[in-house]
Amino acid sequence: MPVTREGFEPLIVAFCCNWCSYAGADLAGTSRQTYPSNVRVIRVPCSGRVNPGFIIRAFQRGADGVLVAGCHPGDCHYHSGNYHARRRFTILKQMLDYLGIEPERFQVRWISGSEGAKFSAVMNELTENVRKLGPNRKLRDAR
Amino acid sequence: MKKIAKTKLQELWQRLSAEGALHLPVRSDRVVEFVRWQEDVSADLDALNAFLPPKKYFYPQTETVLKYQFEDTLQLTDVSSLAGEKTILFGVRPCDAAAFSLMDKVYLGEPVDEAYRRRRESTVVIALGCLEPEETCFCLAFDIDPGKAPGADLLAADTGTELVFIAQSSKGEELLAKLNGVLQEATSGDENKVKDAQERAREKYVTRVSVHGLAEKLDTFFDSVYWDRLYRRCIACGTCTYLCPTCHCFDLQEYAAGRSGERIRCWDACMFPDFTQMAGGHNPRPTQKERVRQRFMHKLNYFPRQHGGEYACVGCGRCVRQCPVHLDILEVIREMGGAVDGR
Amino acid sequence: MRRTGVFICWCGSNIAATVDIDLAVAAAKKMPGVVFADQNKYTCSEIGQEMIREAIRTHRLERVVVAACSPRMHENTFRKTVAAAGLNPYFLEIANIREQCSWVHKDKETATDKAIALIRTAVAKAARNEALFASELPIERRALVIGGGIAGIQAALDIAENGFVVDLVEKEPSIGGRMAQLDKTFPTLDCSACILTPKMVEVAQSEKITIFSYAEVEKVEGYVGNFTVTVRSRARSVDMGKCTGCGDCMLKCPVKVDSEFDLGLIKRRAIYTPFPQAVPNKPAIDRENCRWFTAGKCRVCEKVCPAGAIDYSQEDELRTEKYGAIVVATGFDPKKLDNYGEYAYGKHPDVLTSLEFERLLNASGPTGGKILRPSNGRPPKNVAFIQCVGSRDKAKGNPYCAKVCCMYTAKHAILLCEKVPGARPFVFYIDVRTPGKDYEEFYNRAYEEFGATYIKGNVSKVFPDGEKLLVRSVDALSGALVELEVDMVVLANSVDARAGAKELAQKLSITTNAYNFFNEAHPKLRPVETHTAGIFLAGTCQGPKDIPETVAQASAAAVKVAALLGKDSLLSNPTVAEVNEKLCTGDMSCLAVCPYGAISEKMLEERRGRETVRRKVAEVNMALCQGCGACTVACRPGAINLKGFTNEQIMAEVEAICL
Amino acid sequence: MSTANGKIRSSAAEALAEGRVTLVLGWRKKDFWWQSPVAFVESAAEAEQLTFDPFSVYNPVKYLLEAAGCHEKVGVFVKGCDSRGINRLLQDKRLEREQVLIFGLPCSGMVDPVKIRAAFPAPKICEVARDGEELLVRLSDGQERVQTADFLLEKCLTCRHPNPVVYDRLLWERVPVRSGVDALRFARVSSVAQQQIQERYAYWTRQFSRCIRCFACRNTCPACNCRSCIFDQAEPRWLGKASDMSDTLNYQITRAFHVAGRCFECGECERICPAGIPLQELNRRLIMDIDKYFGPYEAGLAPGDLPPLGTYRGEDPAGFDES
Repeated sequence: MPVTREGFEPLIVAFCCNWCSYAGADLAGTSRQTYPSNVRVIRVPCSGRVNPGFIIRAFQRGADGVLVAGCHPGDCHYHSGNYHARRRFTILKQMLDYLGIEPERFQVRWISGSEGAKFSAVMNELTENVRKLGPNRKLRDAR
Repeated sequence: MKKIAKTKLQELWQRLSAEGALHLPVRSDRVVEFVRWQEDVSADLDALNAFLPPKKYFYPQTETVLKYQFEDTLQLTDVSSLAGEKTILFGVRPCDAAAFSLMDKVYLGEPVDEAYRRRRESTVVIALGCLEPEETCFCLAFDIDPGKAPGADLLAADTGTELVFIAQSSKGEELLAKLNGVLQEATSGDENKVKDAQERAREKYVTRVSVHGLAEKLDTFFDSVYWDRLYRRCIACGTCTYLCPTCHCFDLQEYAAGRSGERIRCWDACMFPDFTQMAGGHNPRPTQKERVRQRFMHKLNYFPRQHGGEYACVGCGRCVRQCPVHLDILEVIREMGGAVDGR
Repeated sequence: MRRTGVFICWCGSNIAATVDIDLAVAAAKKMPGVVFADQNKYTCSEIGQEMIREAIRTHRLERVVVAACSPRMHENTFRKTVAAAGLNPYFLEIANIREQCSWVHKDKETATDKAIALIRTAVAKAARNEALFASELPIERRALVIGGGIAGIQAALDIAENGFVVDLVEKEPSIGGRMAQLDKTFPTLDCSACILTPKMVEVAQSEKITIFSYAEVEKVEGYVGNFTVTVRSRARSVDMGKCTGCGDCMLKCPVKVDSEFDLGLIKRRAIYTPFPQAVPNKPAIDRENCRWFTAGKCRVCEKVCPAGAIDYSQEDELRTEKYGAIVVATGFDPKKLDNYGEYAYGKHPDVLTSLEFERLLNASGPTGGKILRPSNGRPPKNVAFIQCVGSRDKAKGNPYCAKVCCMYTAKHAILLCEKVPGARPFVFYIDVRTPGKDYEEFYNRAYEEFGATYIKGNVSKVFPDGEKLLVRSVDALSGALVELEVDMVVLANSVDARAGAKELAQKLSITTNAYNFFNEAHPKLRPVETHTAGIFLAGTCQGPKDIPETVAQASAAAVKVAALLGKDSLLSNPTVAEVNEKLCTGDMSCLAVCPYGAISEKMLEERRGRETVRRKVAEVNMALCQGCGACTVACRPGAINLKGFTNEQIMAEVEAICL
Repeated sequence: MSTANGKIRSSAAEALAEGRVTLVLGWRKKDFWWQSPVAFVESAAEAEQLTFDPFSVYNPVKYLLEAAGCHEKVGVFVKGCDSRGINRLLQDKRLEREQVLIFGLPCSGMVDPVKIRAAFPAPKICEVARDGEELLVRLSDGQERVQTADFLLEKCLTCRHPNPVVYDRLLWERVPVRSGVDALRFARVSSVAQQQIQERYAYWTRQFSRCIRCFACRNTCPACNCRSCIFDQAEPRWLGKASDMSDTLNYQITRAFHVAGRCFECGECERICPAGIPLQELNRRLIMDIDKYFGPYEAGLAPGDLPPLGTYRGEDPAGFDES
C-alpha cells in the first residue's frame, strides 16, 4: 500500500497495452506530467490480453481501482484487440454495477502513445474519484 | 426438565444470546439456514433440514489453521488455539445431532483436532425433536429416534404448543439452570406429553431401507459392475458432500502474500475431479466412477469398518432432496439389497 | 524460487533524486528469491552491464531484474547483457522506475514505496519467466506487387533492381493506372505520359518482372517470408502469345461502349486496350459487352485477326505462387458525385469532374487536347473550378482533405489559359493548401501570371441557364453574394479509397481506416509497413497523395521488401501463443478472435485407458502469431497462453503489485 | 401423458432396435413423485422405463459430452430448452450434429415440486401427472385437480422457446409460447437493477453468502463444457478454495462472464442450486447488456454464428466512459 499519511490513499492498478497506453505512460514521464504515486502499471501486450480474472484478482488483493488502458478504437496494434476488450469490459463493468460494486472503481480508457498528458490526467482523475469512494471492501479478500 | 410456551420464544432467544452466540434455523429467501440470532430474527422451528447442516459450527467450510511470516527467520502462528467462541446452537435435529457424534470419531479421535475440540467444547447443542417426517427422512434406518437426540446437551421436545427442555449433559444442565427466569418447571404431565410426542413421531417415520449387514455385503462390492452404470448420471458437483452432515473431507491450501501467508483448511468433495489429483499429474480416481464409488463405499463400508460398525449416514435426506440428478444414497442402499420399504 | 538478482539504476539523478535507492536495494534483498541486489549510477553503461554479467556468474543468478528506465528504452540492451552471461535473454525483467515513477512523482517517500512495489512485481514475474527461443523461418525470395499504377510500377522496378523476382498484378488490361490518365503533372507541367510510359516499358522489358494484367488477387495465406497467393487472371479471350498488338480487331469491332479510361467522354470497342500506350499492348475482350458473348453472334475480331489470337474459349486462370513479401499499391477512385446534385453534374454536359477535364487537356484524349465544351464543341471562356467537392465535408463526403486538388486546379487554370486564349478561370475554394517543393510558387503563377480568380467560398448551387451555367456562392472574405455566369464547371471531386479495398484488406489480413484506406503500422515511424509483417503499402491506397510522394513511398516499400528478401532467414518473435493441449477443449474460441489466422484445428491422438482416442485441439502457427494475446482471454479454460505474458506471470504481477 | 410416454418409448425402442443409435437419453421415474432423473437406455427393452412427466426437467444434453465419445450415435429427447443446449454444444464444437438423433418434445412447462408441496402435505403425495391443462395430484387419501399454470417452475414461466429448435423428429404437436413471457423475462433483473447500489450489493452478498461452491451450477450447465475448468486449476489459481465473499464473487462473476452471450436461459443453474441463489438473474442481466450494447442476440438458436464475445463491430458502443 502507498504510504498513508492522513486519510485514505487508494491503490490503483493500471493494465496498459504496450503499444499505446504504456508508451503514453512513458511519455507522461518524459514530459514530467505528474500524477499520484498511487498508480502502478502492469504492462501487457494489448488491452485484449487483459483477462477479467486479472482485474478481479487485483481487487481481491487490495486494489481500490483498476484501469485497463489500450489503443484508441481503430488503432490497435493488433487490429482488433481493443475491440474485443471493449466488448468484454462493457459486460464486466455492467455486471460489477449490477452486483453493487461501484463501477467507478473499474475504468477502461483509450490512451495513445502520444497522449502523455491524457495518461497523467486520467490517472489524476481516477485516483481522485477512487479516493472519494473510499477503500474497496466489497471485492477485497479478508486476509 | 423445564418448559416454555412457543409464544414466548423471543424471550428465550434473548436470554440464550446473553449466554453465548446463539445460532438457530431461520428462513431467508428460498432456504432455511442456521444463522446467528439477532433481535429481529425469528426462528423457523418447522423446517426439518436446514440447507447446510450445523456441522459448519465445528468444522467450518473455511478456516485458517496457520499463519506464517518470513522475516529473518520463519515465524509461525498456530491459530487453532484461538478457536472456540461460546456458542449456543438451537434447533439441531436428531439426525444432525447424531452426525456430530460421527464427526467426533474423526476429529476427536487421535490425533485430536484442536480447533474442532475447542469449538465443540465451547458450544451447547440444543436439539429439537421432530414430530412429522419429510418424505425424504430415513433416520430410523440408522436407529436414530426422530424425537430424541442422546448426543445433544439439551433436548427441546416439541409437544405442540410448548417446548420441553431435557438436560442430557452437564453443559446442558448448567445452561438450563441459568434459564430459570424464562423457563417454567415441567410437570410429570409434560413428561408424558414428551413421551407421547416421541412415540407418535416414531410411528410416523418410516425406515425406508435397511442397512443391516450392508457393510459386510459391501466388502466384496468394490469391483461390482454396478458402479459402471451408477456414476453416469453424476455431474460431479459437491452438493451431496457439502450438504451431508457427516462428510468431513478437507483440503489444505496455501495463501501466500509475499513473505507472509496463511494455511487454510477448506471443505473438499470426493466428487470433484481434483480431489485426488496429485501434483505429479497422476489421479488415482481418474473417472467419476471411482469418485462415486468412493463416496458410497466410504459411507457404507469403510467408515463402519473403521468405527465400530457405524455408518457415515444419518438419514437426513438432504442428498436425496438436493442431488440435482437424483443420485442418492437411498437408491444405492436399496440396489445393494438393503430394501425394506419403498413407498 | 529462482535465484534472482536485482539491479537498481540511479540514472544519474533522474531516479536517485526521487527514489531512495539504498532503501530500495534493502527492500529488494528481502524479496522472495532475491539473492543479490545492488545499485549503479548508470546500469546501461558498460560498467553497469558488467556488474550484471559479473553478478550472474558469481551469484549463479537465474533471473535478472533491472529497475531503471522504461523497457521500451533498454529492454533489448539488457536482454543482450544477460545473454552474454549465458542466461536466456527472456530471463530478464525490467521495473520501470524512471518514466513511470521518478519522473512523474515528486514525494520521495511515496515514490520510493512505489519503486519498491514495481521491483517486487518484476521479481514476481521474473520468477515465472521461462526460456524463450526465436525460431528461424525461411524466406521465399519473390515479391508480389498488387496494382500496376505508378506506385506499383516504381515498387516493382526498385525490387527488381535489387535483384529479386517480382510479379505485378493489375486489374485492368494494362498497367499505368491513374497517372496514365493525366495530361501534365504539377508543378513542373511535364507530360505525364512522357515520364510514365518509359517506366511501363521498363517493367515490360524487365527480366525480373512478370505482369499479370486483367488479374486480381483471389486468396492470400501464410505469413511474412512465406505467403501463398492465388491470383485469378481473367479470361482475356486473346491469346497473349499469338497477339501482335496490331489493333485490327479494335477497328472492326462493332460494339461501342463508354471508355473507362476516358471516363465515358468517348467510346471504346468491346475488344480493346484501355489506351494507345497500353502495356501489355494487347487487347482484351470485354465479355459483358461483346456481341458474341452476349448475343451469340459476330466473331468479327476472330475473322480479322491476322495472328489467329482470338480465343473465345479461354477461361479464368488461377495461379498459386509463394512470395516472401507483398506490396499493396491499389490506388484510389475519384469520388462519385451522386450526392452532389447541387452542382448539376450529370445534368449538364459542361459540368465535368477534374479527371474528365484532364482528359480534355490530353492530346490523346477525346478532343485531341483541345478544351471544348461537351455541349457545343466550342471552347469555353469562363470556367469555374469548384474545390473540395466531397472533401473536408463531414456532412455527406469525406472529412479529410484530398490533398492534390488545390495543386491540380492551379495546373488546370494555367493550362486553360494557355490553351484557350482569353479564357478566365475562377476557382472557388475553402483554403488553398500548397505544401510541397515549388508548390506555392506554382499556385502563385496561376493567379499572378495567368490571372486566375480565386474566390474563397463554398458554391451553394450551379444552375444550368440556357447555354450557360450560373454558379452561386458567397465570397467569404467580403461576405458578398457571388453569382457567376460560366461556360464550364470543373468539380475537384475527392479521393476515395479504391472500391473493393475493404475486401482486399480482409484477404491480406491488414486493416483499413474508416474510409477504407489501408492502415500503415505507424503513422510516423512505419509509414510503408502494415501491421501484418511482410505486407507493405505504396501510393494512394494508404491515403491521398501526389505523384512524388507516391513514388517515394513506393521506393521505400521496395527497400523494405529488398531488406526482407535479402535475409537468409527470419527470426520469429518468441512471445507467441502456446496451447496446453491437456486443457484445450477444442471449441476454437481462440480462433474466432485471432486477427492473424494463426490458429488452426489439429487432431490429437491420445491414450485413454487401453483405447486411442482422437480429439480436436487448437494449434498456433508461431510464424503467424504476433503475440497479442486476445486468444488467451477468449479461452475460458485458460488453455492457450501467451509466452512472455503468461496467465501465471500476470497473475503473479497482480498479486505482487497489490502487496 | 400416457400417449406421450408411448411415443417416446416406441421412438427410443425403434431407434435402438434398428441400430440407428446405441444409447438413448431420456427420463425415467424414481422413488419419489418429483424424481424423474435422466435415464441411459441401451436396449429396446430398457426403453420401457422411459417417461416424460411434469418433472422431466433435467437437461440430458450435458451427458452428450461423454456419451458421444463412447457411442457412434446417441438418441436424445429434448425439450425446447434442452434443444438449445444441443446448439450450444454444436456452436462450441463439442458435438457434431450427426452424432445425435434428436427427438424433439414440445413442452408446455415443468412443474415445481416446491409449489406442489406448499399446496399439499408432502408425505401424502403419491403422483403428480399431467391431464390436459390440469395436474392430477394423487394423494394417499384421494386425488385433486389443479391448474398446471399455477405450479410451473419459474424458469418455465419465462421460456421463449418451448418447442425444440433443432431435432430430427418432433414427437407431437408444437405448443404455443406462453403469453407475457417477454414481460416476465427481465422482470426480476429490472427490479434489482432499479435498487440503489448499496441495496444491490446487500442483496447479492446475502444471496452469495449461501454459496458453498459445490459447483452444481457450473456442472449442470451445458455452456460450461470445458474439459478442464479454470476454477479447478492450481497454477495459476484463478479461484481461491477458501469460501469467502471475495472468492465467491470472483467465482460468480467469472462463471457469469464465461457464459455471457452463450447462456441459452435453460435456468438449470438456478433451479438446482441447493442454496437457492437466483443465478438466472445474473445471467439474464448479462443477456440484457449484450442485447443493449451489441444488438439483440439469443444463444442456442444458430450454431453457425459466433457468440457476441467472440466477435465485434468497429462501431460497437462502450459500456464505459470511452473519452
